[in-house]
Amino acid sequence: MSFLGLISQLMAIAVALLLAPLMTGWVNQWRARLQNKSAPGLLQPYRVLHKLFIKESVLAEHASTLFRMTPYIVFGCMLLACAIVPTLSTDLPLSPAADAIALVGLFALARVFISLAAMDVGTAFGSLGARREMLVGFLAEPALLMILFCASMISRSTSLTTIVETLAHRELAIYPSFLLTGVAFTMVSLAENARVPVDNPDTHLELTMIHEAMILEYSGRHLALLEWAASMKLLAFSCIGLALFFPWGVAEANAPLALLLALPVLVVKLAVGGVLMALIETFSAKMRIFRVPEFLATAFLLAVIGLLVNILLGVG
Amino acid sequence: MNGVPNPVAWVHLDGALMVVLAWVLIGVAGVVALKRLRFIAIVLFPMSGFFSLLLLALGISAVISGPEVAILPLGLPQLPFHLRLDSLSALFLILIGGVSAGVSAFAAGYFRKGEGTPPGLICLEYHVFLASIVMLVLADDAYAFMVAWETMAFSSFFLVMANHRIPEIRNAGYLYMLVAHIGALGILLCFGVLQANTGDYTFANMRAQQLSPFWASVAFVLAVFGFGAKAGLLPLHAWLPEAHPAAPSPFSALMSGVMLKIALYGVLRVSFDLLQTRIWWWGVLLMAVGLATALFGVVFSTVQVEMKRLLAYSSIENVGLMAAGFGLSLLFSAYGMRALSALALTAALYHMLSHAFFKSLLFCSTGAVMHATGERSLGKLGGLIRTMPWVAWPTLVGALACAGLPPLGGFVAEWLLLQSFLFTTGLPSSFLNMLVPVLAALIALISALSGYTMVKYFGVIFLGQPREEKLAQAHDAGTWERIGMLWLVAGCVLLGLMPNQVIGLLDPVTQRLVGSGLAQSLAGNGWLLVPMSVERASYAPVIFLLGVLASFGLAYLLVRRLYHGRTRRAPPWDCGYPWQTMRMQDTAEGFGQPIRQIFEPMFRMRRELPTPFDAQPRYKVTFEDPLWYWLYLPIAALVERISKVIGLLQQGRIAVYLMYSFVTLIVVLLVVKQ
Amino acid sequence: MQALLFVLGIPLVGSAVLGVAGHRDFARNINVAFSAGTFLAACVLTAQIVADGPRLVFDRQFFIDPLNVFLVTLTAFVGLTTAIFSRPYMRVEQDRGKMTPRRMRLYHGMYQLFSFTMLLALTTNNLGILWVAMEAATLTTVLLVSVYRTAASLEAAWKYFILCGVGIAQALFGTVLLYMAAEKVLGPLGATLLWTSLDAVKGQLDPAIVTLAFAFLLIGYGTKVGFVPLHSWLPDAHAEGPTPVSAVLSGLLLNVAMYAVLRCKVLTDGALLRPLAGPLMMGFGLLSVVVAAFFLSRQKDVKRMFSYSSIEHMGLITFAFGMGGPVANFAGLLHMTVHSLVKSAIFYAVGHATQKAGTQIMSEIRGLIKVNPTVGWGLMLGVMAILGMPPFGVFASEFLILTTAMRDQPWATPFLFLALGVAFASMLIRVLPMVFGETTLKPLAHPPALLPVFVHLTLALVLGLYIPPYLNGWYVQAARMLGG
Amino acid sequence: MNFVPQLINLFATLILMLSFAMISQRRIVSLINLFMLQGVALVAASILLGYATGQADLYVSAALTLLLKVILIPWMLHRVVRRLNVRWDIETLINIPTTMLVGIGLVIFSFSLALPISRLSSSMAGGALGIALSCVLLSFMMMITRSKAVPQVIGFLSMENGLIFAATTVTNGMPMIVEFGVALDVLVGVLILGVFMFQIREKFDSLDIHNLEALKED
Repeated sequence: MSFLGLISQLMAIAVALLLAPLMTGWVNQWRARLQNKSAPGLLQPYRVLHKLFIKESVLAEHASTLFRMTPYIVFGCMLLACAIVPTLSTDLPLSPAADAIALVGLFALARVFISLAAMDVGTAFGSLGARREMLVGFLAEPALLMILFCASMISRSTSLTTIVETLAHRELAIYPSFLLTGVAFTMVSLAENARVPVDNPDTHLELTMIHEAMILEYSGRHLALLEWAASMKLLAFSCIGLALFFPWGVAEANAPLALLLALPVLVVKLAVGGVLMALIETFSAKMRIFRVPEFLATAFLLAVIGLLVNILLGVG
Repeated sequence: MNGVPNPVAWVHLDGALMVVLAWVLIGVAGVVALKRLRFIAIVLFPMSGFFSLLLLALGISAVISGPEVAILPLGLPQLPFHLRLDSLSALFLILIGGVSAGVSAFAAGYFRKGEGTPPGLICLEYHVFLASIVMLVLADDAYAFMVAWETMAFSSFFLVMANHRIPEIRNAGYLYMLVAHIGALGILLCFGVLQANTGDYTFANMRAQQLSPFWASVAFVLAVFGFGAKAGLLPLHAWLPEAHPAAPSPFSALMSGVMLKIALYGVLRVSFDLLQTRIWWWGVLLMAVGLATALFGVVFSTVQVEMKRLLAYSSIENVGLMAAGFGLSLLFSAYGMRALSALALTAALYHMLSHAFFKSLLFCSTGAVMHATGERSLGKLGGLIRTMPWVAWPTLVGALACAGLPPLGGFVAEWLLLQSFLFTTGLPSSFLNMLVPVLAALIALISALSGYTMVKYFGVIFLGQPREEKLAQAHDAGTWERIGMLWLVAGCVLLGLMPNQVIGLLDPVTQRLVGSGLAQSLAGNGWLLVPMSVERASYAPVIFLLGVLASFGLAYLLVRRLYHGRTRRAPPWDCGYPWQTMRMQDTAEGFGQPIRQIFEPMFRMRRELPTPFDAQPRYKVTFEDPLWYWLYLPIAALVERISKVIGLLQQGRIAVYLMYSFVTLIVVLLVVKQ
Repeated sequence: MQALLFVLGIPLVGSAVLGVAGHRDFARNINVAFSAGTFLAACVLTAQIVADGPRLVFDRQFFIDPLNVFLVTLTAFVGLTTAIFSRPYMRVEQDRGKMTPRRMRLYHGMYQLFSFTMLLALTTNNLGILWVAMEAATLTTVLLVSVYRTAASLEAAWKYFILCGVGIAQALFGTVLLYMAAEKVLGPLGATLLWTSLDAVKGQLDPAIVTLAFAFLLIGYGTKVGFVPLHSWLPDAHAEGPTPVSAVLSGLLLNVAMYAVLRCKVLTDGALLRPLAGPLMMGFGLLSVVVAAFFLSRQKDVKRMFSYSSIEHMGLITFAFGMGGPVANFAGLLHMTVHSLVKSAIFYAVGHATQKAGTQIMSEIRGLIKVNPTVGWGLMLGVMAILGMPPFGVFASEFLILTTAMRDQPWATPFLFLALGVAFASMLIRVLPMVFGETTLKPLAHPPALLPVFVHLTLALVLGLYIPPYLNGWYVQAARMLGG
Repeated sequence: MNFVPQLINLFATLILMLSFAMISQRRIVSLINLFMLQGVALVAASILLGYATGQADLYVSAALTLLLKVILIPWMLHRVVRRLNVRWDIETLINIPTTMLVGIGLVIFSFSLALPISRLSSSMAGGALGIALSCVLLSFMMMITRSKAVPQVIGFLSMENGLIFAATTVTNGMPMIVEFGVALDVLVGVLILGVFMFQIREKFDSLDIHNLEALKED
């Protein structure tokens, strides 16, 4: 791996770490605006994290080691995910370590651990949240996998960097499959990031909560890490979406200028994406928990159909 | 294939036979010391574990070295036992040795008083079982194969019946034995086809035969039927969820970890080695059956409320996945696409190895839990991670591997499998081209569901608060049990972290079976697992793990450095809800409920909903395997009816009997008159 | 050729002696002693035959060749073990008052006479004498079956007598026809009923007559083998007699009858150009296997069940010989051997079990393994063996038969598959609760003789894993003699 | 003297007629007598044949038959009937005319079987084979249709007659030793049957076969 590769890799990680809370803040701000609330500041998430880190963390008296490990593991998984998703550049030394399938596996790993941690304390809410999270997961994972496969059918590869390069370099052809997979991806990423209409990120004490129900027992630095991980997950998903559907502007190997240029491009794209997400969250209502499987099954089917369309139209 | 073996290294085969002999002797020793539990536990089982290690070593070195043959002066006079140790058998020796080493060590600590059958007898059956499996893998003629096969069946049958006081266990044993025997008959007929009227039952001769497509297909279908019955493929799976829970846990581990694989070994042996022709629809058939089995198994395992049944159904699922892999490989090789065929085969074999390790690990852990708590129903467990950490943490590893999560063994297999299902474009038939990638979606769904199952399994048993008071003083696993489980854990982790080395072992097998392998594409990639080319797909578990661990560590250190590590213990908050009781946790049934709703058509369900005016309302739901009602019971009823009719022949009237003789005489005379 | 003299003489003398003194206590041991003597003589005879080939003795009236000499040894051996088994068994029966001294005398005398008739039938060269011996065997066993004098045993014996008598009569008619056919070749004064001389000229026998003759012979001796439409006597006779008698009936008598059928088959195959004996035997065999399997599934009486399993196995053997060819014939002979070993072993175990339980109803026999583990395991292993579980010898022959049939007579394999499956299911589901689980039984006054059970099972086991060369020599020669 | 064969055929026909008569006969006592007559005819036939062929052993077998079938067995049967007084009429399972019709069918069938063979017969009375065969079949049918023990036994014995007749006429008699063996078996068999009849009688106090239907598949 080249020196430049190392640089871009480190930059990707740094961007993920720093930009993620900003992204969350941005989305929250927009949503508040669209709902005619007075919006929190853009940097609010940083303040929250800082405050949580300062606070001491209160553990349930019989919480096991697993419970304490989980935040770090989840944080680690998400960081790695952000590191292998081509955000700024496709010249990532880490990316051969994990391709699309491994990326999905990575998310699954994090999910499993957080659900286990939720069950660890043994509260009603925790186990309920864990079950729902797994329910969402077992439908969202294959759907995401299918979406990625759809792209990799085109690029004849499951390695993310290759996918992005081929997609970025192809002459501007219309892939009807991308219409289907795009919709599917949006649905999946809403579900994965615990957003309306599947889950509501900023409510407690709702019988329908999922993500919040799982992290109820966390506090202090553990909570901070989980929140940070969540925002990194959001960032990772947005970057995947951008990489799949708007792969332009991502730097190639040994192109330092492009690398410098890539950052602002990314920020712009993310900003737009965030606004869109806020729009969706505003315009759609949270659905009953029993509807969620149908919602996700639809996403899964859309992705599969997309795959079929790919094959039918003889792509790749 | 079956060229002249090099006389230099015949040591492997002899070594394997020595291990067999040793096991038999250990078994006999067990019978001699029939009731002396301590002796059997502390001396015999560890000894056999040692021999397992020997077998493992032999297998590893035999994979690379060429085939070895030998002839034992046993069996039928025209047909002594032919033995042959080729790469395929060697691979299975590795599997048997590796798993049984751990399980035997675990068993040394496991067996207590009051297992029904005296420990010495169990020891005998256990070791006869192991020995017969090794013989089976080494067998090179139909007779030796069948003898070993049926010996395996009936030693395992007695082990399943070990606790025969309980009627359910007797029924389970009966069902198991019956299905096994029906399958064996199928295999017998399959060999009957393969020997093609030459009266020569050696595999060498069978390889030499050129069967017509019709007979070849008959043989293949019979093989899938016969071996599938043992492997638990649909629709002959019914015995599996009954027999696995019935057996003592170490043996359930062996059944699920080794025996099911041995059945698949039979499929491999017949369809990839003995049959020279390959027809594309064989692959499709195998894939269809496999995936159907896998989906069925995983859906049923999510809704189980009993530890071992849950694991048993999950075994069905994994076997289905392996069968699907074999089917795909068969399909490719029928079209002469060697590289892809090798990829699919490697994936299936890899899954086989890792499943052997993590599933036997999980079964061992259930055994430990049952010993500690006396409970086998998930609804009465919970919170054991605090009282028995030595069981909980290994189980966690096993569960993660079973859920197919990186960086463990299960994921590598799943990854390879998905790769092979993904890159099928270029099959001559466009229909298949479309079909296969969609099947990849099914596989993704299945593995995600197995993740669901594993979270339920581990979470309900080990996490949360104990659902019964007595769980508080559950004792942890003993020394031997720990050793056994740790060995299996090591297996799972190594399979996860060193795929290239393992595939290096698998390469000779795929070379032999489909004439290609992954080794050359792996060469020079160091830690990077690259089935085809780096651009196409790559995966490096070690880097992956290091990445996660590094960020884990960094986060930990930084948080501690920049801020502090203060923690305070307090009662759980739970949204400030004051009256927390253990009953408020989600139950196993509750965990299965969403899946039950989504896949409702797959179950045969009966619900009792309470009316609003019930004094003490109760909600009861029972669900069963529909195949039981669509297949097994009708067959039984049919046999019953026929035998009733035939029974009418014999009503005790001597005049009628004389009439039979008379009519028979007349008929025979008429026949010969022509 | 004194060995033969002893083989036939010892049981004859024995029957005389025991007919007089059979009610004394020492009679049991004398019985064993005579059987042992017979067995020794048989071994000597075998050794001589193996040493220097088949031979004719006593002015060609007796003919010993590999085919019958191995059956002779088998008969003598099972006769011996059964005698050993019947010592404690019959004593218990006597204690329970089911056997009076008179009946004991009858029993012992007839036991020896029965083995004499069987040995005679096996060794004689004269088809007429063969018939006479078979009929005599029927008569002796009729008396043995009815020895309890209960209503059921009388009924069984009556049916046995009438049905087998009628059947055997057909065989006599067939013999007459053969004689007629032979006379035209050998002339009125030729040794026309001697099997060897018939065998020598079988090529020239008139096909029409031989065809008719074989039809009658098959029906006749087939009745005693227990081919299905003719089998009706068999379960009754097996179930109602004393257990040792059941053991020798299904262990030995069926074999002897089968032997007679085989001798006739050889002649017929030689005389006819078209295949007649083969298809007929395959048909009867298959029918027996299938029907017996379905009968098995509705049995309540343990001895009845195992007698049906005898029918099933005889059918399998018949099918094998019907297929013909070296492999199938070999398999048939092997199956005859192991079946008689295993089935008699099972009957020994069952005998003890029924005595413990005081009933033959299976649903009332429970948990043998708890009261008497050895009997329990004996029964369990025996049943496993008879169901064709390796490494017992039954499996070896079933293996050969099925695999050969698969390419030789594919049409038959579905039926065999079905029948074997049904038989397995039906017997296992009955036997498991008898052996395992909680028990209802009480221990016995006299310790059971378990030696025979395990000796037989061990032999069957050995035959499944390793067939000694000289035994194999017999089989191969015999199979060759049976031709294809 | 070429009318000897005709005489033999005459006796053969007599035997056939007698077995038809037995089928149609309802009374046990006269059934026994008919059986005796059949024996007499058999004896006469074999003596004639012996006289014609000049084979001594035919006389011996004739003597055996006389002793057994004409004197001993009928006497025993009469005795049994008297002792157990079962001299009443027999109801048959199938009514007599039907039986006769079936019997005629059987005769035709057995002739059609025997004809191609009997012309090959070396003996002068080869034609008798068909008759012997039909005797066997007729007595077989008689055993089927009679529901009492004694008539069954008589049917069994007359079947034996048919066999002996076949042996005598078709092949000029079997070897002596076989003849003796057969005779011995028949004798012992009858003895045993006699004993059984007494025992059955004392168990079921009737000789009706319907009592012997306990052992069956239910």
